[in-house]
Amino acid sequence: GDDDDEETVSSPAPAAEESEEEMAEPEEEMAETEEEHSDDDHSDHDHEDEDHSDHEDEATEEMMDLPTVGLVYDIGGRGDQSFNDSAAAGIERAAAELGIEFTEASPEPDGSNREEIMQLAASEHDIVVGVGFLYESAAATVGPENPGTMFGVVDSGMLDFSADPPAPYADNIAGLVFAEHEGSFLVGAAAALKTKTGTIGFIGGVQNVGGLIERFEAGYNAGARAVNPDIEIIGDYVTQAPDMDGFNSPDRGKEIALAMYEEGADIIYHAAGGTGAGLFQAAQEQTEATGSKVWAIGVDSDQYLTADPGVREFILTSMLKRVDSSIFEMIKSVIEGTMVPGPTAYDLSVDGVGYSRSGGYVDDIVDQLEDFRAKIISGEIVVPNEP
Amino acid sequence: MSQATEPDSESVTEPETKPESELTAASAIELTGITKRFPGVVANDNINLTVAEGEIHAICGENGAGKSTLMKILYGMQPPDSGTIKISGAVAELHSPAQAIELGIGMVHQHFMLADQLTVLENVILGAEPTLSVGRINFSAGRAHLDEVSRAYGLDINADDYVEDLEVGERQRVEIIKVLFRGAKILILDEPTAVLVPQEVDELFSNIRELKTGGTTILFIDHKLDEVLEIADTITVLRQGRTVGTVKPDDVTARDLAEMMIGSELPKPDAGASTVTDEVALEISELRVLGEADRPVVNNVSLTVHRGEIVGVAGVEGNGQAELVNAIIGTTPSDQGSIKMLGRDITSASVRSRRELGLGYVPQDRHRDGLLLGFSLWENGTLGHQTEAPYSRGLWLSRDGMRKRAEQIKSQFDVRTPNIDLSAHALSGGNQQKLIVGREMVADPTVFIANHPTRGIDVGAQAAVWDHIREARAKGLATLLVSADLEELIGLSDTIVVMLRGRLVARLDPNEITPRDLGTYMTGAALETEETEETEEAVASA
Amino acid sequence: MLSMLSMLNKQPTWLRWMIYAAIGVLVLTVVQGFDDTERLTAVTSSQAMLRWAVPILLAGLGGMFCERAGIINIGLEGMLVLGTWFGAWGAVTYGGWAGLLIGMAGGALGGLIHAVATVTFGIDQIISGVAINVTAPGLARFLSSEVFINIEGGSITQSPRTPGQGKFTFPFLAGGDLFGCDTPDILGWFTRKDWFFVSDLTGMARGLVAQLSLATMLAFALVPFSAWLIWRTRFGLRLRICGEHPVGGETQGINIYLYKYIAVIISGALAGLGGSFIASPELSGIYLEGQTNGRGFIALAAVIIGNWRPGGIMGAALLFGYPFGVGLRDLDGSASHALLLVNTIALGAVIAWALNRRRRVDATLAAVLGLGAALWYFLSSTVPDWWISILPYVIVLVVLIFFSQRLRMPQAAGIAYRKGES
Amino acid sequence: MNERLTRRLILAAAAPVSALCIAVALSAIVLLIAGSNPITAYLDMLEHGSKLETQVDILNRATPLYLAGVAVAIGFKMNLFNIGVEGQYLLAFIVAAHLGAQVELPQVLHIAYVLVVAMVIGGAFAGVAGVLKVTRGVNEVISTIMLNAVVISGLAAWWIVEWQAGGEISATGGRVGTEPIDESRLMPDINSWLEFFTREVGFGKELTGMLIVAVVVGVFYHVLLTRTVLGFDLRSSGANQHASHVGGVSPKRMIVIAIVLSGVVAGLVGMPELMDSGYYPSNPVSGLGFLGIAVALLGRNHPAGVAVAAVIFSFLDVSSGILQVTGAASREIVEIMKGVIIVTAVIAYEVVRRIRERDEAAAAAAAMTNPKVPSDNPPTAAEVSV
Ligand SMILES: Nc1ncnc2c1ncn2[C@@H]1O[C@H](COP(=O)(O)OP(=O)(O)OP(=O)(O)O)[C@@H](O)[C@H]1O
Ligand SMILES: Nc1ncnc2c1ncn2[C@@H]1O[C@H](COP(=O)(O)OP(=O)(O)OP(=O)(O)O)[C@@H](O)[C@H]1O
Ligand SMILES: [Mg+2]
Ligand SMILES: [Mg+2]
Repeated sequence: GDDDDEETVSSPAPAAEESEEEMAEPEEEMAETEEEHSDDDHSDHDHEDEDHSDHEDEATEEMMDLPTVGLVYDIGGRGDQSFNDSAAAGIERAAAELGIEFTEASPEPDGSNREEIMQLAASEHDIVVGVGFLYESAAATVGPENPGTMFGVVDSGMLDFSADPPAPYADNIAGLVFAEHEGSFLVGAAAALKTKTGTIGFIGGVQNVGGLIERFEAGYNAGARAVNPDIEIIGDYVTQAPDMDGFNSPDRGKEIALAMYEEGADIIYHAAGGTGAGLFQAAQEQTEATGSKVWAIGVDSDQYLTADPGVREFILTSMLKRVDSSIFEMIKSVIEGTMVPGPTAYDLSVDGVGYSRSGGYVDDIVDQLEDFRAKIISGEIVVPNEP
Repeated sequence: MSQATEPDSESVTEPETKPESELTAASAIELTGITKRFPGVVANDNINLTVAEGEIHAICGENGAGKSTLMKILYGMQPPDSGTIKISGAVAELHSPAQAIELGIGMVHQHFMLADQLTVLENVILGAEPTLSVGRINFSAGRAHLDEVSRAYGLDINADDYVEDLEVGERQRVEIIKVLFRGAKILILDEPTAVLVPQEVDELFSNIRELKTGGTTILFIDHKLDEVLEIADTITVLRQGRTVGTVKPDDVTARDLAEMMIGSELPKPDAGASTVTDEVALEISELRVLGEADRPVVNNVSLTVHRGEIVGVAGVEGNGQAELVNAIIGTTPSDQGSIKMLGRDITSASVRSRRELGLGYVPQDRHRDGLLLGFSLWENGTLGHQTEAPYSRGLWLSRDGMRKRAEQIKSQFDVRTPNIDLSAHALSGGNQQKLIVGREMVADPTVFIANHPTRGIDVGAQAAVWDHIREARAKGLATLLVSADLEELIGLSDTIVVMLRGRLVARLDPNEITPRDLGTYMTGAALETEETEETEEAVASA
Repeated sequence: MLSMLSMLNKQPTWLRWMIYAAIGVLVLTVVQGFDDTERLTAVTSSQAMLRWAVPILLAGLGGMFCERAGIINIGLEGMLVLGTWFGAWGAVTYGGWAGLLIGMAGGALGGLIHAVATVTFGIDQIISGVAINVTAPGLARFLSSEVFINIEGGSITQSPRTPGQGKFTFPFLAGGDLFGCDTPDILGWFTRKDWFFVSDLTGMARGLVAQLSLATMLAFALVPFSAWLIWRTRFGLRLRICGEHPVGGETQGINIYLYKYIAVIISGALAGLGGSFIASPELSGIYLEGQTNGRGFIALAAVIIGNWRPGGIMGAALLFGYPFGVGLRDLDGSASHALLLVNTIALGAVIAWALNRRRRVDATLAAVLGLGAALWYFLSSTVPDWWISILPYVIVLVVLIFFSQRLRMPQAAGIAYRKGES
Repeated sequence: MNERLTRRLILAAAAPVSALCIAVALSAIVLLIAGSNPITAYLDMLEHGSKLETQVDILNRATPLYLAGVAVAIGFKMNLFNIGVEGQYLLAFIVAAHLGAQVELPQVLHIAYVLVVAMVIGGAFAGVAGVLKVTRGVNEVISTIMLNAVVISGLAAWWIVEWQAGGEISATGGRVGTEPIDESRLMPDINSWLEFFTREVGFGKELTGMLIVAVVVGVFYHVLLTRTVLGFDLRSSGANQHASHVGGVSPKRMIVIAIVLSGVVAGLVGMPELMDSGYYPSNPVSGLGFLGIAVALLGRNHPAGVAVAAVIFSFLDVSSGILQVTGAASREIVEIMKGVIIVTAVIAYEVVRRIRERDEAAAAAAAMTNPKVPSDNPPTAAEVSV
């Protein structure tokens, strides 16, 4: 039972591409975790139930019995082959399996109208999911104004730190947070296990955006060092906040990656969004130029499946961040009346993060990786979330 | 490369009814019923003009008579509203200069059409470039042809100089070479003498005669009547867009021509009795101004202007007059020496403080230095005096004061405009100039710098400007008059100084000098013949 | 020293610049020794310099053609964006070379719009350029939503991977093939010797001739070609008159509108080529929204620093590309730290130049800046990341501070021209 | 009314009206191509725009746009192209946020203090470009582009780390930035001003108090330009530097004054965000400086025109939300509409300008041929229409 279970979790294909049979399993699995989860936060539970029934009454006036969902993306919207697309996969799975209806929207390129589109979505829908922590302040404002609507924000705990102790902003706002450092730990370990040169690299998109990308780096470094304390890790960021070009510069990503490969790194992990395309290309070019194979590690979704076919063979693994599952679960919890305000952590233990096995390049080290996984879940290993 | 007229074109000439002209040769140009309207003006009104092959045909008329417009039509730059053009007998539909050039027409424009940052050669060959394969310019062929042309007509020029380094006379030569380079059979010269000194005019005329000998037909625009009488074979006079008549120079006097042009005699500048006082208003001593590459463009100039005096500054353009004026008004810093106004040292004062002290200025280029073309007339009437009453109080503008002053300028200086809210670019050149003179005069200046104050304006406006300067002089205004119009200089000035290569080289009495003599001083010819000591003396006394 | 300089001045221009370049490499060699880095003169550094210079060079050449014809082109950035989109689409659909062509066509479309607005309608050139910059990203996104979304691997923000144009290694110099036979890698041989300076020089030179992408070669070949076109041909002369004195050109029978149109369209096409280069595997390998990163504006600066001359623009593009490329590859910050000392030395040269011309203000300014850089260099062992990011911009700014007054813009640039209104 | 005045009024209205119509029509075509129904889309936009809450959104967005537009316009008035508003406002924003959190003053004083800091920083930083231009001849377009990079990738990137608020906030992701200024010291919203005229504003929308500051800036700009000697100097120097210099106005002084004033206003652009959130986040709303250029151009640098342009842009931005939510059209259409509006407006203004110039020339020429024309006697229709 155990082995089986873990097998499916550690290499799940993205929901959008899953066939019917494959889909069934993770769903069952997720249902379990959700139960555990609800137990943890039992105190808030009753509260939530009341709210939820209110909302259902309203909802029935407008539509049949299922809620409608407004998904508001981060800048750029659907089609980034990463974060936003993962969210899209989640909502589509919810539509397919739960039968909900949804609309999508994305803000202006300068991100100036997040609050407005969230409000609009709220006035049209029963559930609103904001993709990206930048929706935190928008949800904190819009949420209390729309008590009949349930809100979820990806990547933000939705806790008000000005309260003492910090408390959820409102009863109808949930935060979906991920333990990226834990997932990164595993791919870091994989890199350390697979490296031939003893040198690996990390490319972050933008530094100092709320310590977000640093969390990936911290986990990755810890994972690699857990395997080999003397391992050489070259880390670099493309830009520093407030210059957000770092998520959008495959050209710069490639240049940095090439430099790292030349410095002797043979595996590079990126947490840089669209910039990652440059890393994959650099891996291909470097391999072709020198004849010795170098690797890249993807992020967020299983990039072996989303990247261009030409570079797939260089993608060792990807750090999975199951935005899709989290959104699916959040919607499901609303329907079931079990939504929890404040942060819900999607960590290794609930397969909110993980690593992919597509391509089969890490099959030989799965045992070691699973071992680390177990230790992290059990608490034996505590992964740092700051470098 | 050169588009000579068709060899058989002469034979094509149809025997047509030729109105006033008694032709001896086939007509090179025949314009019939040319009409051209601009908003509010009929620039050319049913003009008929016939020019015989190989003659020098002068066109006269006061400013705005429609001369340039007619020539631009002939050159294809502006389409006529109606009328036909025949070149060598064949009807020509001209939509662009390219077509006119193809028919063997060349034109030297009233204003220079030269690119400063290109070489003489590049300017000349443009549009008729001798080329090798794939559009490569054959520069050596071009240079050879240019040299040939310049030698043939005695137009001395260095093909590889940049135009920005040339003097006015040289530029004029480049303009003519440009046309000759293409082997034009018909040459239009629009006021080519405006910027030349008499000696240069002589040289130009000998070139023109030579061209005529070579069989070129020449259309020559000028309103200096003695020049016209000297060079032309036939003269056509335009007035308000209409042909007044066509005459032979031998049959008329300058006075006749003037009457044809304006219906009355041409006004002459005349200063009247001297009003010079002993009070020094402007005192310049040992002034030096540096130009590009730290070259002194004004060198050791000392000059005094008394109240009630008009000091004329003569000089070929580019000899430092502009810089001297700029140094006096304060837009160019002076390197050495001092400038004093009413005893106050203003050498390093700001333009504004000089103006507040009572410095009035009429610039040479009214569009560049005199006006805010897109602004209303009442705002233009304020420019330069905005810190003074009644235009403003402290930091605040007084729109009332501004408008009242503008109305005053309008009526007192006869600025012809329907209202003072019009923008300045709507006015004609002469009215713009009257506005500027008025603006400076109503402020009651103590020192007045008039830089070519009547350039390019019609006789009526010219006479008005002269009157205003004279009136102010009588009231004790000290005036420094810089002009290229030697009649004007001699007529108005109490004293004339001559500037050459940045120095004052002569001080002359206007009552005893002719324009021609003045020209010899301006070109430096007089200095070569005269004794050096004499010159030194003259400078010392200046 | 001075006699050496005057001797230098007697050499032909190309040789003089070669000597300057060698002196530059010597400085880099010496300086990098102190910081224990080899990045400054690495083969890969000169390759990176080229890569990063190309889009700026191309857009800059585009800007030059436009301004030489009297039209200011603030819209270069928008035309670059169009180039990235069309270039990527063309490359994905029809292959690498077609991508360059289609990218050029896309940029030329932007140029055409600019030409219609400024030449035909006489609209303020800045306004038209800004409008193009505002519209181009929206259009690109709109097109993506119509086209890329339906291609596998594409989405509303990005295209699938683009194919490239191939690479070339010079025979003998860098050991490329000649008719299928291997040739000796002469520069490589020197480089491997690790001789002081010589190996650095050959290493940098080798970077310019080994594994050179054909698109890069094309871009640099456009420099002498543009110079030839501008200075030596009938077309060039007529184009220049449009920027210097259009009315004068008109009176000599030149169809000014035609040449202005051609120039602005060429300008767009070159910017479009630059854009497709950004989307080509040399740099990004995909179209990605926002990937031009403001290079169009840098190109505007390059036009000015390059004094509206192709060679100058190339120099400006390299001046920007070098610190940018090196900065990106400088993972530990040591190379950027060393560049501080290079800057100090360069400012020292400026001081010498200024004193020689008795320009005391310039000398003082250079001394202050140089001293600042030197102090920073000696008081620190590494530089912060943000400094690496802005170094190229700072260098451009400093160059402008010293040499702006020597620049000369086409006289009629920016002024609307209307036929027959003289 | 006399004929001439009527014609002038028609001309004045012709440009914006025709531009708007053409832009609407062109956008409809684009919408059709994209497979959307333009009527539905426009109706959605209008219906949405007519709601009070939406109007609050529009004004909130228009406020920084307007400030940016005025900042750019001040430069344009002096013939300066200040592309650096972007860098100026971001720098002013971060410094004002940091210094604002260092002290605790009574609310009104605190607000004033923060605004003054922002204006001083914006002005000083813009002044760098001005000084470089007048002393070293550095083209301000290029220097401000470079200085933008220096701020965005350099100074702000450095200081956001130096001045970062306590770590516990960042640990869960989300809010990171400078130390927040306490809400009691920030500018309050002015919903009550609005509610006085209508009903209560819902959905927690807050009309930014900076709107008042923006209005004050607009009035100040207008009065400065049209009623003061300095304004006359600025405008004349911008229109014709040579003539103005001869008239006693030093172009160099005007360049520095204009660009500093531009920077002072630019410094305020980030203030609506600061007054709302109280801190400088790691990803502040950016790009306002560039949008400001478009807004200034569309508004023809006129204080009221810029306001209209800011509201139009803001309306379009806000509409992008409703179009997506109702599914009437995609967001891209809004960007295309912006471009189309700029181009058509500019062409329309140019055409009208030419007609007006021709009218004026005709009037002047009429006065020439008949000097007895009294000033208030309008030319006949025959003279005017050509
Ligand atoms: N390019 C132009 N566009 C429109 N109108 C023009 C243009 N050039 C001249 N005008 C009009 O022609 C009239 C006279 O202009 P111009 O300066 O050529 O007159 P002018 O003949 O030199 O007059 P004056 O005799 O007063 O010097 C003015 O009313 C002006 O509005
Ligand atoms: N482009 C134009 N637009 C409007 N009016 C014009 C234009 N060009 C000339 N005019 C008008 O046509 C009339 C004739 O002008 P033109 O330039 O032909 O005079 P001109 O005889 O050459 O005068 P000048 O001696 O000053 O050169 C003038 O009144 C002028 O106002
Ligand atoms: Mg005239
Ligand atoms: Mg004329």
